[in-house]
Amino acid sequence: MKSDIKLIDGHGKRLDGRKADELRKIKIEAGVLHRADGSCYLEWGGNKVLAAVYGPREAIPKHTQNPLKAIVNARYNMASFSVEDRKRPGPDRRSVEISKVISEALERVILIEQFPRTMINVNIEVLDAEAGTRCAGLTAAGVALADAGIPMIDIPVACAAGKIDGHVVLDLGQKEDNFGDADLPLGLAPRINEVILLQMDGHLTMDEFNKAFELAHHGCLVVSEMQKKALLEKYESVVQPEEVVQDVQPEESE
Amino acid sequence: MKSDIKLIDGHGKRLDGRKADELRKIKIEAGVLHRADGSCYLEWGGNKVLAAVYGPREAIPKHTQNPLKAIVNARYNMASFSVEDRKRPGPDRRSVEISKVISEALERVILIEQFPRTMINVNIEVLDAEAGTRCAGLTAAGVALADAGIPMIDIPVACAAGKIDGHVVLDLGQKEDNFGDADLPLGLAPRINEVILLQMDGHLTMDEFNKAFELAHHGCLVVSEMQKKALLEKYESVVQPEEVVQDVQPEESE
Amino acid sequence: MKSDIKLIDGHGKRLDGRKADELRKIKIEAGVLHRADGSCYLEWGGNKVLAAVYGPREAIPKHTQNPLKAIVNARYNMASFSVEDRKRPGPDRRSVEISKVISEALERVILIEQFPRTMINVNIEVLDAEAGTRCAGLTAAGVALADAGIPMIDIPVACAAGKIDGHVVLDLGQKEDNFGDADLPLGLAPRINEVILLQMDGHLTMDEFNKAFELAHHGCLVVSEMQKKALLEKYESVVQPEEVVQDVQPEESE
Amino acid sequence: MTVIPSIKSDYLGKLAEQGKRIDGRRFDEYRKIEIETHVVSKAEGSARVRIGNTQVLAGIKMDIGEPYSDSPNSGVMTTSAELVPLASPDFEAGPPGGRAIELARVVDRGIRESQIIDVDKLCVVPDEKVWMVFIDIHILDYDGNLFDTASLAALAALFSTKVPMDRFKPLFEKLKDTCPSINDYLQQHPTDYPLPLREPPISCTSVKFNNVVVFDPSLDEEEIAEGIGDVRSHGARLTVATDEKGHIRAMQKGLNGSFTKEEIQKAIKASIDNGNEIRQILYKSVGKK
Amino acid sequence: MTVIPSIKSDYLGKLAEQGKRIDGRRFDEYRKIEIETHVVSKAEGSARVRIGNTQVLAGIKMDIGEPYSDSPNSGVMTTSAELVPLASPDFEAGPPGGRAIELARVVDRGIRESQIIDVDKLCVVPDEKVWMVFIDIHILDYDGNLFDTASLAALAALFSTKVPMDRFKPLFEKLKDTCPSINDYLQQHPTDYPLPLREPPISCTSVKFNNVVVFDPSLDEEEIAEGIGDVRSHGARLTVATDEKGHIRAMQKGLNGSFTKEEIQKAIKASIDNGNEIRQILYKSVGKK
Amino acid sequence: MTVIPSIKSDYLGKLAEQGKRIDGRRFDEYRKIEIETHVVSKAEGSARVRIGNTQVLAGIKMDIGEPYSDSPNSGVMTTSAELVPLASPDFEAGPPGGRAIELARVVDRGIRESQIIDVDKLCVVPDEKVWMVFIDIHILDYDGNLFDTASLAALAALFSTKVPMDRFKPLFEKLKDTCPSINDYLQQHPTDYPLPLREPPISCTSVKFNNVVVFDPSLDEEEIAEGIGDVRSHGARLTVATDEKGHIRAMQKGLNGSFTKEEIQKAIKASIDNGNEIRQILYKSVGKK
Repeated sequence: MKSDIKLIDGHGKRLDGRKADELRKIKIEAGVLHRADGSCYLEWGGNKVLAAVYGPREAIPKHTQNPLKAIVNARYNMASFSVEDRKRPGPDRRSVEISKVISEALERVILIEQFPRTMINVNIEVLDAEAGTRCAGLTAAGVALADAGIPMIDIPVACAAGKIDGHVVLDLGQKEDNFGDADLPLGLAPRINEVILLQMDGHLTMDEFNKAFELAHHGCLVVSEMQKKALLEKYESVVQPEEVVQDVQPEESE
Repeated sequence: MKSDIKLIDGHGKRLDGRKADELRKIKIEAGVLHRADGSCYLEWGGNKVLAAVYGPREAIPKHTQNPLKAIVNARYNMASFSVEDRKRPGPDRRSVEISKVISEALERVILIEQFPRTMINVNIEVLDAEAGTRCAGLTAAGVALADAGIPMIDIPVACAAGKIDGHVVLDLGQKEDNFGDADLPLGLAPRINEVILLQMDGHLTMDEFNKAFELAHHGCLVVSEMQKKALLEKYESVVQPEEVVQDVQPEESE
Repeated sequence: MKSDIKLIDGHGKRLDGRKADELRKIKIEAGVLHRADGSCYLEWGGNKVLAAVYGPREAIPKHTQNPLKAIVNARYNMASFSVEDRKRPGPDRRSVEISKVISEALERVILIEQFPRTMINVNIEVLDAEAGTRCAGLTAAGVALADAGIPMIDIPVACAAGKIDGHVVLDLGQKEDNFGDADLPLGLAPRINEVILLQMDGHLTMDEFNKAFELAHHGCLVVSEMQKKALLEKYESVVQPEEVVQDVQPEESE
Repeated sequence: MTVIPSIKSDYLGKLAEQGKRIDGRRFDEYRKIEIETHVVSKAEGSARVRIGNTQVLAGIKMDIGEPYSDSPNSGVMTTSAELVPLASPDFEAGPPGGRAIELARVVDRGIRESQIIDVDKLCVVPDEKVWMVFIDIHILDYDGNLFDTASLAALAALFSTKVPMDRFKPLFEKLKDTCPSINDYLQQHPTDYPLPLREPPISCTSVKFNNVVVFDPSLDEEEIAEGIGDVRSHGARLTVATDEKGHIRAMQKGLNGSFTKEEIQKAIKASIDNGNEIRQILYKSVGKK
Repeated sequence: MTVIPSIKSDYLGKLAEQGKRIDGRRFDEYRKIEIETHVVSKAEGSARVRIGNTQVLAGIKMDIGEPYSDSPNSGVMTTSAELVPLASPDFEAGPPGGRAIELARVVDRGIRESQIIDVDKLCVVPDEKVWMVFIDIHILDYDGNLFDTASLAALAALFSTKVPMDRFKPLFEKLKDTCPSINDYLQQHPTDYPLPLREPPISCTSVKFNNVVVFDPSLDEEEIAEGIGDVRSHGARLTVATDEKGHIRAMQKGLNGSFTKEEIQKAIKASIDNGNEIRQILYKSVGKK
Repeated sequence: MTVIPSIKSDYLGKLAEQGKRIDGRRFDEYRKIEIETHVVSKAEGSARVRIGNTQVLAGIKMDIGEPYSDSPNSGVMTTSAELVPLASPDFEAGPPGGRAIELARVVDRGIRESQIIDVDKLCVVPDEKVWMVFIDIHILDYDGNLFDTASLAALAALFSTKVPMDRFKPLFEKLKDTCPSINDYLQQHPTDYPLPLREPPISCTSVKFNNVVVFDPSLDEEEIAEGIGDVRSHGARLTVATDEKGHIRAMQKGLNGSFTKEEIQKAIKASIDNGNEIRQILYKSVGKK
């Protein structure tokens, strides 16, 4: 859908005042739910996302059990009231696809071979949606998994870049997504520096792709630090302050 | 939905000529189906209801089995042609809820701990509907369970009271239900005198509630006698007349 | 639905130029799919049908297993684009019924007692539809089963006769089916000469029925020869020519 | 499915070879048939039919809807069947399976293809509004031969049906604004009137087992024909609907056995004879002739 | 369902007999109630309610639709509840089961039967177009007493709801051609305005186990009442919605136990008292009174 | 899923380390591609595409429907994929699962986002009636690389599609009364005409296993990448659609492995090269250029 809206002005300023390489405002909170084994609340621009992890526990129904590893069931779900026109409850084709690519991305980082015959359920609820929910969801899932103490090689993180009015920019907002030229959501395992989620819609030259990839990659690293900070804050809130310093410093130096 | 219909006249007479504390005409017949383990046909005003009991038999699927007790699956179903505008076949939200509250009411009276790992299926079909089908259904289920010889602490029974034009009355008819002020269906275990089903919609003061409760409770006791009579008639029709007198008298004296 | 269309002219010639006892053009090819254990592609007039056989293999879910015999799951499915107005994907009531009668017909000829606890899946896809798809489907299934090497007492075959403008004719085309008087699809086990599928819609006198039955029976025998020829050609294409002659001659003399 | 002990199966098989049935009936003889109409007051028409212990309730509801584009002046009919778990421990709740769908479709074809309902007389506003007739089959008690019991219940219910002019008066009033041509229809039909029907074909079903063909099978006989627990059995079922002139109006073969041509011809003839008797029972119950 | 070790169950039971609860509350005392509104910007109204650790989010969406034929000038409301697996390991993804449906219907009746929403004021074009109000209940964290938390979240969300006149401007413009009478409505409502509401009844829930009745049950207490793992247990649940005048507006008994008349009367009285307190918390959070 | 014996998996892995594939292809080499159009006469367009033993049939049906409110003058397209059990013992009947949905959505985006179909030319009556294009993907034989085979089949089918003016004549005649503006459209398009299309991007898929990336994976290679039976395996899949100018139009990474940036860049380049070759095969088969 095209329109006459000008998405970026002569000074490289975007509709919401951001610069090309600027993220929307992000807030991450770990351990927000009582019942879940691990959880995360994340606000990313106008997106509000909750993630909750349950498991590992015995996989049911039994025929889904894998004798060699855990299965990871990520379930991305949008609340009926999270979008402009009310969404019917239950999964649609879009959420089934997103659940699949997020599950696959998480399987890359979780040490699934440590928990044969089990399942790890990762529930992602989008409460308020404003472009970029799959990146927000994967990022929240990463924090919730760490909060649940699930062993991982890396805390997964995601961020998108895209193209608007011919310019490559970081982290598209709603109108940029609706009326822009391309969107490139990128999921990263930051420590091993490998791509665990990648999709692209629109129109990019090779050069634009390289630039967008760099931007999104950079975005991932910035968000990754926020993830660690949120986990640290949760940790600090439950243990003695002096202990925290000792335990967490080495983690940060990585 | 409100209307100008006058539901009760100056002499306390209702649309169908009944007094405030008068039940609609009720007819109960036990053992009417060949295939079922126990069954009951019940007419209550314009309601026509069939109930059939199967079991106890091994619960399927297996994972539903409870090693300590039987599970009771009541299924309340309205025939497509039982209402003014044809109902789509299959369960709707209303029938799912009614099935649930009836199942729970029946579990209170059946000696479920005597039949671990089994299920007892109670099928209630509403063939003709005219207000009060859940009470008619629970009442018919009670007779069908007794006809099937399922051990119970009590034969469950139900009856509603309500409020029309500001008057508390027994056993609402169709128009009284549509245009009345409140409906209070009550399910009773009459021997232990405890409430096993209770719902209320509308508007009642505490005094009105007490009056309505008394009326419905009284209605339950009246219908309970009809249940026993129907079972007695079924019994008489299959055994020798002289035996009947001996066997059934003690039952009646309770 | 009636119309003014004249389906047969004074010389007994039908809309597409066929005589009363003439089949549409039929083309049968065996072993057309790589993945399936046996397969068949069949064109019958404007119908295009693919059949693929998988099995016998362990029946799942387990509770469907029969300890004494194989279960035969025929699945008749129409592609969305096979009909004038796009069909919604997935089974409708018509395809469920056709799947059932074809499954039952196949169970008659397959030596199901040789493969207890297994299932034999027969998938019939209608890619292009022009009246008579159930006969085309059963005929293709017969070839695919033989191609898969499933032991059978007979290769099943089917052909319809019908009545148009008061005349009994063989193998109705689309308009003959829409505007004709009766359709009689017949499935045959040709060697034992018994009827394994029979349906009839419309209006036939006893005499007309006898005549239609004879025509359809005759059609079955003609198509049966084409089935054997198609299997022979597949066989010839994979073995030495001299061997073929020896092996297949006795089969043909039956 | 209930498994009949093989001893019972063998016994019925042996009886059959001697030309006998366990309840003493002849091979082509029906159990007692009872028809009761107007059993559901909310329905436009209804009937409860018993054949032996098998009991089926059919109800008819009508509504105003839009015609199909290829028959703009004809009413529409739909048949559904529910094998509710009330009727048998083998019936499960849930959406209709293959068995319920085959039953509904065979009953439906018996009515549709024979054009029993005169759908051309169910047009309210040409091209726009027609009557829709919903035939709902509810199995209450299952002791064999659902096809015939359900077909007969549907017929009896149709014969008891009144087109509900009074119930739809508010809708008709509303339609007067947008479809003035409705006035013709309303003048012709000022009040409820009987559903316009033609002569009904009657369905008669037989099953084959141990090389005999028996009509109106009981549940025991059906289970033998279905080969429950017996791997060698190849039973078969045949339903034939015939009209007053002895013409064939619909046929359906079922189960995993087969018939010879001669068996089919014999079954057609017996269906005509039984059909004539059953038609009289139907006519009597609905006050026709 | 999580199985509470029977040792815990016994412990809670014994405490109850001594008139105590594990968290020190009185039998009729609620956990801390927190209400936050306007939590979802895409919704017309929203609220997050916490009762203890239980947390429910309710969102309101509105749309223009057609009225029911028997109330042509009234808006339409619908309530749905999802027990999403986020909130509990015992909740499964998939279409709502009996539990979610009962919850949605009890919340719905509490609002519908008490006529909290003044649906007569939600008519846009008489006979043609009305507002549809969708109440969606999303359980976020489950630690008992869903009925009260969900009902309260629905109420708070309704009180925070603005009728989205601006969002629907394009549709209204289009409707002007076909329904000129819409102009009256548009003149009265030039911009977003609060959803027209009446005074709300408040739902209060108690469960009975070991012959005591406790209000605002925690998950542990609910599981004992549900008799998880205990065959003899017959716990029962009672929800009573009462209004400012102390009148009863809705009741629902649940679980496989029973109540005496006296227990019910006592529960109604405690519901009125608790309801008055909760109503004040609600009013304060939504800036009413 | 079929479990490949680990001996085969090991063998393919070892071959890969030596730069070889079991069928002798280079890592970036496709199997033989065959395209046949006009294979289904009832469809508006159709094509059967074979890549090696994998075989996919795509059919196009068109209908007249209403536009979306946010694009009132544009046609509508929908893509569905069925993994029918005909094509593989691992495909199950039933509603589409995650795999079929991902396939349909990736094919759909490749067409939709590249704006291959000129939907602005599919408006019949502005604001009211537009053409709906249904792309249905039917997998017939599954031996790996469904994404490319299905995308190519969809493209070839679109290029063979004629807008069915003649078939819809009766509907158009009817619409003349209510939408006189349809006459413009009918004058411009008196008879069937080719679906208006732009230049098509081509999808090329590779999988990574044992640290090599191979294009057009066979089923064996896909199963190794999916890590069937091998816990340590983390294979990955990448689909890249590129256009004639070498621009990227869509990407989709799949499976539970990962790629480095360099691997992705290399895959894009190989996709452009392969895409150009495949585009020529497509053009030849549909008689373009």
